[in-house]
Amino acid sequence: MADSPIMSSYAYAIMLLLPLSAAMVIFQSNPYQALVMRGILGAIAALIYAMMGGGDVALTEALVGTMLAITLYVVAVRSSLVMRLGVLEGEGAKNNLQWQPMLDYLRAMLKRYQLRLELVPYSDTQSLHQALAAKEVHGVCLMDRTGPNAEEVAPRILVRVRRLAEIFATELPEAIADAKLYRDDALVTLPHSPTLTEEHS
Amino acid sequence: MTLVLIAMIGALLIPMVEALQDEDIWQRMLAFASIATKTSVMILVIAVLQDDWMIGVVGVLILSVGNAALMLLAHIIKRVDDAMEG
Amino acid sequence: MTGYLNIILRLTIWFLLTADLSWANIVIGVGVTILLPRGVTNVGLLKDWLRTLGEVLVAIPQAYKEAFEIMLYPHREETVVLERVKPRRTPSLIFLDIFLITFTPKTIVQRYHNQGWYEVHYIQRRETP
Amino acid sequence: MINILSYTCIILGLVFWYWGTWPLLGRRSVLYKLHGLSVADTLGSMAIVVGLLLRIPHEWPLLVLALISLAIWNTVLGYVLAYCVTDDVTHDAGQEVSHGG
Repeated sequence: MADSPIMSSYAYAIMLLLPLSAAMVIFQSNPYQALVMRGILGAIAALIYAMMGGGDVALTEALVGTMLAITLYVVAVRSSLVMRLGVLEGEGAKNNLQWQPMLDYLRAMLKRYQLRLELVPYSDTQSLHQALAAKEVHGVCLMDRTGPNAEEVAPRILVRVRRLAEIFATELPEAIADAKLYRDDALVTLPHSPTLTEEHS
Repeated sequence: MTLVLIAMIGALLIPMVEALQDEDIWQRMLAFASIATKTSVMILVIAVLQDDWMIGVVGVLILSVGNAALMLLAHIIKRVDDAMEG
Repeated sequence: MTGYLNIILRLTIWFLLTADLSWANIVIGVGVTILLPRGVTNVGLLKDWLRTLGEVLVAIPQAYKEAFEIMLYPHREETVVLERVKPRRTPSLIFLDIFLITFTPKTIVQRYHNQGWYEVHYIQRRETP
Repeated sequence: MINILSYTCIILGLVFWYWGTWPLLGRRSVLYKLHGLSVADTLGSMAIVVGLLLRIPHEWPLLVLALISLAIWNTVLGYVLAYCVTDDVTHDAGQEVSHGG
């Protein structure tokens, strides 16, 4: 095909678009933006393949490379990039001053890591702990009363994923919530979470 | 006809630049939709130019089924946006 | 009624795609058309269907006319207008209505409310008088 | 004669393409750009395909299919994008209401 008339100047112009769009895919940090870019890359790749005479390759690129791959990726990204946080339902847990600012802060913090926060309500503390032990949620949020005054609560977040615990430990101020790593085998004491043995009492 | 194709490449560059410069995901989806249509029509023009109708069939097929992923992507991005905002 | 339309649509796509009127191709096309699953749809009025299909044909030159209008005179104002859905519309007829409104360049349906309202986004030359 | 007509259609389509795609670079809302894309991608592409159809009339079935899918897909895509961009807010009574029919 190299010396055929179709390989004229404009063919090179179109071919320059391919590395450009590929670079656009690579330099995206947000997975959804990268998927949009992947679609653009697929469309341009199909155009180039068809221009070079490879109709079958172009069709495969459009149907499998763009349509099927984007569908599968979007399902995978949507179901994996999420943090499920178990919370107590009912007015007692949410009706305090710290609830909404804490949620906003958590959402903003997780958004920087391209994660989204999903709240899973549970009826009481017992089922909350069971859900954490059964790995139904990635973390739970407990509201501890510090004193008899109902307004005074100290939110305590237990996460079972080590990476999330590291993020929380470095970026979550103590004033908003107290974050700890939760382990199944309570015998292993972690140096930076001395109170985790109390969670099984 | 070659001039037509070169003009089409110029039109294709506009949404590419838009996708490069704009950070908003919906503007990028618009650029994607525009690029998808434009490339399929360009495949059709190339098929006529080269007189190779196999490529034309490919272009029509891409045109008629290729946009499904775009719609799915749009819906999922909307759902995720709603979930992010709470 | 819509069941037949469904089959006719599929057969049209098949024959346009293959461009082959041989006996074997017809048998394959009819077989695939009948075998493909189809949802249960409501039966609309034949008169409404014919009128809407006629409107689709009229919409094409009208769309080009509106395209020239917005090219010659810049339309910079954007407004959102609620429009009422005509009575006795089946879901497929509502789809055709939305298609018609969105096809013309000056109007795009944003949202369909279940109480029978479209939310239509217009562009105009100036503020509404 | 047919050739001139075909070139007229294609050039008209190209003019539509440029005119409708150019607003993409601006800072208008997504919906405003969607109107331009409706001109460019639906009507302009349809004009180009009609121009091609005039050049090679013997391949009419596929090109007619291309016309139909262009019209349907781009229109539905415009609706889906407009639906996804706008939030579901209930409009207040100050909204102007016209009874279409």
